[in-house]
Amino acid sequence: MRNIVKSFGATRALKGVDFTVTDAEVHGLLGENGAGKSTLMNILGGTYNQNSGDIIIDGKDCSTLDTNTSFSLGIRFIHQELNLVNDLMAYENLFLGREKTSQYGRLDKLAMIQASTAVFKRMNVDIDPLTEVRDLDTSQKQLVEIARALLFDCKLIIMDEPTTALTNKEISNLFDIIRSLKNEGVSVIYISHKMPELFEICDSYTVFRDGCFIQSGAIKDIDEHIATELLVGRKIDSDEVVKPANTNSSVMDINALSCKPYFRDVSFSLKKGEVLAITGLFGDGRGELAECLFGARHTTDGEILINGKVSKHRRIKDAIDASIAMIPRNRKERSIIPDMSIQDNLSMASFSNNGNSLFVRKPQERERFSRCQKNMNIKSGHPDNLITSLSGGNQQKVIFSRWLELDSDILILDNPTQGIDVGAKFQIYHLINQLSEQSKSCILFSSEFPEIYQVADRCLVMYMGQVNTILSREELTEMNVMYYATGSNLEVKNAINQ
Amino acid sequence: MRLTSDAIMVQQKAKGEALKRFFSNHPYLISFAVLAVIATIINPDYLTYTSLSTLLKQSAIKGVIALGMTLVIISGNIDLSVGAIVALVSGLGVVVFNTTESIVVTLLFCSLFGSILGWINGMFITKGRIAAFIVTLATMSAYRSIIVQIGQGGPFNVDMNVLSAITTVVNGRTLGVPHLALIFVFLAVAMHLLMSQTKFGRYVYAVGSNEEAARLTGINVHRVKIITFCIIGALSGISAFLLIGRLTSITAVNAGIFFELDAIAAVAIGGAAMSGGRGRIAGTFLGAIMLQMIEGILIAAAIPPFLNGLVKGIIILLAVLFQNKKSD
Amino acid sequence: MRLTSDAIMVQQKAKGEALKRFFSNHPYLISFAVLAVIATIINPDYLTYTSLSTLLKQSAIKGVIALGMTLVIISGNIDLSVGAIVALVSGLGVVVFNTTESIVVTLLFCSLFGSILGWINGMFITKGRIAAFIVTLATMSAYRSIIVQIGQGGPFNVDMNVLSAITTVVNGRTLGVPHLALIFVFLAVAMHLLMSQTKFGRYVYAVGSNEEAARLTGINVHRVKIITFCIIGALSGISAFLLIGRLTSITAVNAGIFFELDAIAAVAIGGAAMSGGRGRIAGTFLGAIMLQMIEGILIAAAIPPFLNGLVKGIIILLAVLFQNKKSD
Amino acid sequence: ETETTTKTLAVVMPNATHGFLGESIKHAEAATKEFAEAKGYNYKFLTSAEASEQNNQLDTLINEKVDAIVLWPHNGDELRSGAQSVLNENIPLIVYDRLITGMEPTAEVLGDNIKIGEMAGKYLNKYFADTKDPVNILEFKGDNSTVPQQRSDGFYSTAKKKIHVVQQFDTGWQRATAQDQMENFINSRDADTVSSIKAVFTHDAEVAAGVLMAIKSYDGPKKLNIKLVTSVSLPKELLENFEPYQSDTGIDQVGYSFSPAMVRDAIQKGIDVLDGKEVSGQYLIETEEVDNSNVNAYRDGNTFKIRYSL
Ligand SMILES: Nc1ncnc2c1ncn2[C@@H]1O[C@H](COP(=O)(O)OP(=O)(O)OP(=O)(O)O)[C@@H](O)[C@H]1O
Ligand SMILES: Nc1ncnc2c1ncn2[C@@H]1O[C@H](COP(=O)(O)OP(=O)(O)OP(=O)(O)O)[C@@H](O)[C@H]1O
Ligand SMILES: [Mg+2]
Ligand SMILES: [Mg+2]
Repeated sequence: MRNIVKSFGATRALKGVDFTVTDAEVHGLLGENGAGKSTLMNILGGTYNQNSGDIIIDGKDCSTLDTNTSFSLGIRFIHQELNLVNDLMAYENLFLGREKTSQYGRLDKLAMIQASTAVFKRMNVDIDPLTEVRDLDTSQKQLVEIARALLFDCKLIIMDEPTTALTNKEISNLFDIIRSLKNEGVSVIYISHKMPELFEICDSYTVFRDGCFIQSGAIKDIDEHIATELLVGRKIDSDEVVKPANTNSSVMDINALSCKPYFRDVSFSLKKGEVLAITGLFGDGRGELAECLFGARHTTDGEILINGKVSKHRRIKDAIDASIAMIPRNRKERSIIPDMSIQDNLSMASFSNNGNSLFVRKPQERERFSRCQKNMNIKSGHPDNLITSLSGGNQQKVIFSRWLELDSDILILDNPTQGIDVGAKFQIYHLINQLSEQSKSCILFSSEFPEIYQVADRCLVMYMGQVNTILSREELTEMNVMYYATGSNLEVKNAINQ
Repeated sequence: MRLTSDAIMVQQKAKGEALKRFFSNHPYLISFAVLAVIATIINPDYLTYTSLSTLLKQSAIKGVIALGMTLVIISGNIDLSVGAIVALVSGLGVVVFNTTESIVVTLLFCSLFGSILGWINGMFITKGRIAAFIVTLATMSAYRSIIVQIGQGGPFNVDMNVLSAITTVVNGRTLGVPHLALIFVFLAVAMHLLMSQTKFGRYVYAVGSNEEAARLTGINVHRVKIITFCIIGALSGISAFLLIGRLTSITAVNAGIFFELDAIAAVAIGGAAMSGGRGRIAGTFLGAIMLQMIEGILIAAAIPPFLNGLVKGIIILLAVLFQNKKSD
Repeated sequence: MRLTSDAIMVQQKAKGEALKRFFSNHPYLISFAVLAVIATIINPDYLTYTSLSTLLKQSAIKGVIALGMTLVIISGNIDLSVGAIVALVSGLGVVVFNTTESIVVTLLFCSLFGSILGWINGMFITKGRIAAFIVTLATMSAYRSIIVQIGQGGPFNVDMNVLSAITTVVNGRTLGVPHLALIFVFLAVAMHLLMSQTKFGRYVYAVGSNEEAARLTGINVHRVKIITFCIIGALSGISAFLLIGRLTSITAVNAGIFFELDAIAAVAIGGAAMSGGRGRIAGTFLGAIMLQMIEGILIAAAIPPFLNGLVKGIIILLAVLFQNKKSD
Repeated sequence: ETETTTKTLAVVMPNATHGFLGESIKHAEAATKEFAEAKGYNYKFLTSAEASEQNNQLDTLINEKVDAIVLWPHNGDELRSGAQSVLNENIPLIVYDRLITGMEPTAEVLGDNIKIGEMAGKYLNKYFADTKDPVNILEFKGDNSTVPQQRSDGFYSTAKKKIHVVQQFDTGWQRATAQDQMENFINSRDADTVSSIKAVFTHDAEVAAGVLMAIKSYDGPKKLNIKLVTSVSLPKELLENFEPYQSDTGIDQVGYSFSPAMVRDAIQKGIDVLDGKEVSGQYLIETEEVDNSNVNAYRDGNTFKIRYSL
């Protein structure tokens, strides 16, 4: 791709970038939030057309692509945001637009289901092709998106932040597949803000900054520090964040909370100023636990105590009134209000929960926006523009600010840094520490060990809908987390019992 | 011993699960059963063969349109112009029949002309990017206006000398089954196969459920929508043909009036989501029959005429409420 | 020299941008301008003071409902029962007025009773989890049926001895401005402030744009929806009150008939998205006036009666088409 | 100055939602054009969907200072204030087909709906004079506005006690609705009730056509004993069917004239006003009764000819 330019109205997302991928390589595309990565990939995938510039594929000029020609050229695109049809089954989504038919145009359902089962098996995931996508978990949905790209033979797969909702095990499965694809001569463009992943899987890299090409080369020639500097454009101190000590009085006690069939008998207590990480593998019921703690899902048993008092927690408003805030996972479906402006999206939680005033005060909102923009380094145009004009990472920053503005005592963070670039991530970790210093508590739902390690005081590991163990800061190692998350300790116990 | 009884429990539970799943996939069956029970209590003869075939026959004309409405609603749109399409097509259909005296030509004309009118709707909606509600509201007014102008307010009458040809086809029976019922069942099966066994059916669901995702997989969203409107247009045309046979005289100003509301109600009672993405032809088929059953119940129970609307509204709400509660 | 001309260019470009943004935010202004030009060509006096105030006065009764419909549509729903609410409220409103002889009591009754009817819709939609389309289709039939049954003895007539009290209030003028126009403008401004300046307004947009996200920010989605239905009910009640004053006699079978279609059309022409999340009160306000202008154009251009529907349909489509093309 | 400007006649009608209205509008428009052009007057012809819209039209016409208005109200009284403001502006007003109580327009031209009902009642008395048992009948109403109300009132005022209405139907003036309702009645009521019905009283020819079609096409096991179906308005299609129905199914019909061409008289009065002629008071249009005995004579008569002159 040569000298690509793309503008959205007044914003120039790409200011003439070059980008080259060779055969059988995994090419990492790096850049801050809003650098233009997704935009370039959307052009290659045929979703947008560039304003100017050429695209050359296998030596042929393919400058005007649409989704179908891009597909027939062997390009597969895993979008940054989920694009699945919730009302259709998993296998129907996989084959959407390319159904197999037998004679008379009749759908060959059996063949499609078998092929889907095969793909899932190859990916080593346990998804029934006959479940409706609506009933799948966010991580499963992301796996279905990936499976769709693997279904047919192809030459190039674009993966735009494919792992934001995946657990470590799923990620390593994915990497196995990427390696075998590479051996078959398939190239992969891999976009991620998770540095360790990039260094594990990529052969070469390209860095964008502010819609411009910065540098390209082999991944082995750089390390994480250089990469970070390249994409941010300045030095940042990614030293370990220092944890402040926390007090011992607890703000939240969970007693034998159950939400069948997702999880049962969950008990723990959260101390003032503490960061408690909750982790596990798929199917541990974490997502539902987060919802229950926030009053967004009814529990079947047990109670939640806030500052020693039983909280009703029937509705979300009860939880918010008890000074709990939650940043949900699956930004597109559960956080973004697409028809509203950046500013309104930012202020939404404050509207519904701060003060009794009936009115929206414009100057106050504007002031709130500039404050948050500065704090979180949100790259945006006019605050009255639609939220959908922001890049994925910047949207996430807006959502993060939305909840910080509430100044709650307890924050539930469900995969809060999804899609946020390296520089900003550290900012967020610092922020979480600041909150601890102000005696606020956080519950961090995450499956990224480095992230947990950065901020957590303790780590609760779930297994099959139950608390398996709670690790203290001293016990917190990646090995340990994996050991308990896979339930290995229980297997040993069972073995002894028998 | 323990084990076997446990196994039986599990098996039974699995059966229960399957049954539950079946009903949550086909919630309209519950409403249908409830209505059938009410009808039978009021009139024990209600579900005799004659009544059943009459029921099918009576639901056919609006039911055929409701089949098309199912596609349109699943794809996330709506069509308010079907009643006007019926009026325009049936009015001109009478002229065509009187001129050509041919059933086949008339039927072809009706379905073709209907699908052209539907195509016009589809073009405005997709290429003109106007909401289906407003496009079909406008064409509802426009299509009817055209036929009223042509007929100058008066009726279109099938000529006496060719009348029996069309009435035998439409109102006749074969092996004791009314043709209207046969046609309805045939079209319902055809549409069911279209929606469940073909690529096109899949695309309709996908477009209605998540248009952007459908577009990103390379589905030609505009084409899918236009085709759904052509189909509902053609089915409205067939309905117009049946109406000619049933009434033999078409009053342009009110032929097919409120058909759109009945068709939409049939789809909704049949369990489809009004926001698109979900729905079944089988549900609509029973939905159309249920609406007709309600009419029968109103008459059998001798509800005072001006209260019919109230009772009908309540029955519809209850039927839908009931199926929602069950499918939790 | 170079620099300054560049600076001017930039400034002009920014101005152009701002203007473009303004029009893409307010596309209905374009349709309005087009219609005004057509009307003036056909009748040069059209936009004189009398015509303008007459236009406002004439659009008031349906326009007031359209204001409420804007909220309902922005929140992702629809209300087909407004015409029936007008019939039911205005019929009983006449009885209340004849009994109490008090304007204030009647107005209170109308708005309160209207909002109760709206609340019933809202409860079925939220707590009963039934699509708004089907709930309000059912209550449309039910509400009208009730008043038709009550009104079997003939129309509801305002007693002669109290008649002038209500007609002076509704049909009178203050400083030469018709009261109907004043009331419409007042309510439009109030609803505009509600939607643009209050938190509730933001919730309505949020619920219509992404219900799940709205719920997760702590918004009580059910309450927001129910309130929108109470508001449209209350506004329909006020419309019923105005109708009593304007007609002084209410015929149950066709009072307020098709008001729902006109109200929805006003909202759509006013540029709101039928799928929710987007729309403006100012757009609907002009939309209601535009519909009335179209009626005026039909009269001024002496369109043959049977062709009115065709011309009206075409004008609506063109107006909306035009605004879509411009807002690219 | 008034001498040089041409006068304008405005005709305000409901829009067509029913065959009778459709034909009426056709006649009204043709008559307006014909009469006005003959005299060199301007004219305006307006239709509307409901009463408040019709009021709006009167406002517009007052603004435009037309010289006379012929008004067919949607129902009647709801146009009172609108009509009053027309008179207040000294614009002559001819009201057609509906009564507006509590005001006196320049003139009223009306069909006699009460008389239609009364005559139908008497006809049934006579037709079933020899039958001793209660005579069970069905009533198919138009809707619940004043016109059907008057037709029913008239009917009940003359029909004898033994004439017993088993069930009423609200047809909304729709032929298809009536046909469905009749089929449903036959199917859903028990056999005894169904076979006890001897006659059907309807408010309209299209409604009657639907009822007749349902009877004719019924081929189930229940026995039908319907002998007589009444109707109003006598269009060509119905009259042509008097004889065939008699011979096929043994059903007699009786109908009452209520011609869509009556509206011409109202237009004529409007023109007369512009001409400066004295026009005032109420003009009632005669009702004719037609059954098998005089159907052919009626078809050769004047009313019929004028109706189908366009
Ligand atoms: N539809 C759009 N309308 C207007 N501006 C847009 C649109 N899409 C993207 N942009 C702008 O283009 C720029 C590049 O966005 P892009 O999504 O390519 O960033 P990205 O590198 O993928 O960032 P992230 O890591 O956060 O996903 C951003 O400034 C964004 O605001
Ligand atoms: N709709 C459902 N019906 C029945 N069982 C379900 C349903 N959804 C999930 N489960 C089961 O409940 C358990 C918890 O699953 P859940 O979706 O909560 O995982 P999760 O912790 O959210 O996963 P992740 O952290 O990977 O997102 C699993 O055993 C799963 O199979
Ligand atoms: Mg991106
Ligand atoms: Mg989960």
